[in-house]
Amino acid sequence: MPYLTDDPIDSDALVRSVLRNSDGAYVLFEGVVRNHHEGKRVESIFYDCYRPMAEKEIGAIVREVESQFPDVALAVLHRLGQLVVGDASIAIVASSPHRAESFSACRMTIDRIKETVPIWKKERGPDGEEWVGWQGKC
Amino acid sequence: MPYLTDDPIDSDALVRSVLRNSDGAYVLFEGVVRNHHEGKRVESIFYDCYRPMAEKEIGAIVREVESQFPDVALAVLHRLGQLVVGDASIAIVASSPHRAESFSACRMTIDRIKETVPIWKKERGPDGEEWVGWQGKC
Amino acid sequence: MRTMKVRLLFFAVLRDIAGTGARELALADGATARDVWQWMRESYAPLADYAQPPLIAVNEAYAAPETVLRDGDEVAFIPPVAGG
Amino acid sequence: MRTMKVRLLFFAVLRDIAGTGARELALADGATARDVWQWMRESYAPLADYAQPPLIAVNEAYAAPETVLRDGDEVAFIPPVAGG
Repeated sequence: MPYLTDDPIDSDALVRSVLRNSDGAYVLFEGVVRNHHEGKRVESIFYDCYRPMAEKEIGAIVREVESQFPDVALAVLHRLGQLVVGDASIAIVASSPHRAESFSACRMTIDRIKETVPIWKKERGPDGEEWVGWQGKC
Repeated sequence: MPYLTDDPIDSDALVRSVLRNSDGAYVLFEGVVRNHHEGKRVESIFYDCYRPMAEKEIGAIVREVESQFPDVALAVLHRLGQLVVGDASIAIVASSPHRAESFSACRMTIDRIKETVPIWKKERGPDGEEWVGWQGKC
Repeated sequence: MRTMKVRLLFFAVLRDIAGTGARELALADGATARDVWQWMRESYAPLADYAQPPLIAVNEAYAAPETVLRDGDEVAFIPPVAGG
Repeated sequence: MRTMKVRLLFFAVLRDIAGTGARELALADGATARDVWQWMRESYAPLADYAQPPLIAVNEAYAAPETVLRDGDEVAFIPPVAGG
């Protein structure tokens, strides 16, 4: 199943895709477009992506996290394109027999994705638009 | 809004009840009836509850967690009665501008609920039924 | 010696043991929650071995076993909780 | 001196700067990813001040700036990522 989509995320379907009868818990994380960033108002965000590489990078992260938490089943879906405030940009589900592993695996997955996966966002608001993270550094 | 219900949990509605335009993340935890417990097969669980006290206890936990994480909005819903494998028994949503607080607040909330809220479960399986936690201690 | 009445609530395993969810109990003035547990042990054979009471709630809040009860109080013994 | 061709991919701010998402570039044999960044700085004024290249991907995997390119390689410079 691809990790990237151009469509709204169906988090219920994502949960169903991983939950097993032996699981007693799952943790769903969703990143959501919020109306502010570093003091500026945000109205929408455009997500750009190096798709084939991002698919590989997310796949590598999923395999790494699942190897660290053998009882956990993981699902990841990142949305691309133009999103508005309140839209979910990413959903991560971690399910496991006991809750501790689900929390840890879900947290580790989003942290890693934000570090290395080639996805970028351009924030748009009343003051204009800007690629996040680019200004002043490279 | 009550923290206890006899009906299936609508986690999407719970998310919508807390998510604000300023939130960039939420974490949803669901506890789910699993098909095993301490080596025994489980087919269903009956949840009993001291309802007015449980409402108060959960409310106190929600206020305590929200006071520790002032940027977090919390929602909790615990289902009671007869549940089968795969049914969600509890859902907790924590939303916040940044993800770290959502993870911490959600985790703290479920840990506290499991410690003090007067809810009990009777597991039923092919080997009979048993109140969890009672056998051998009081 | 004056007496009072309290309302006992039974949940989970205690409901099964008592065969009911609630009952009235007459107590001497000055009786504590621990005294009620003692009455429970004498009244219900499966509890005879449980010298220490489980957690106790008086009027929907956790209370110490030494809590002195008052007429009309609602007393519940809280077996090990297992919510979530 | 033999030459080779690589395919450059531009994303995010680099796509805006380059005005396109991809182009071919002819390079001398033995050229590295860092050499391509040098060409980028000379070709696109907004990049002139960026002496250090951003992260680099060769054929869809992160690679060091000193990676020697081969004919047909796909090279992408990865501005600070901001997924999630």
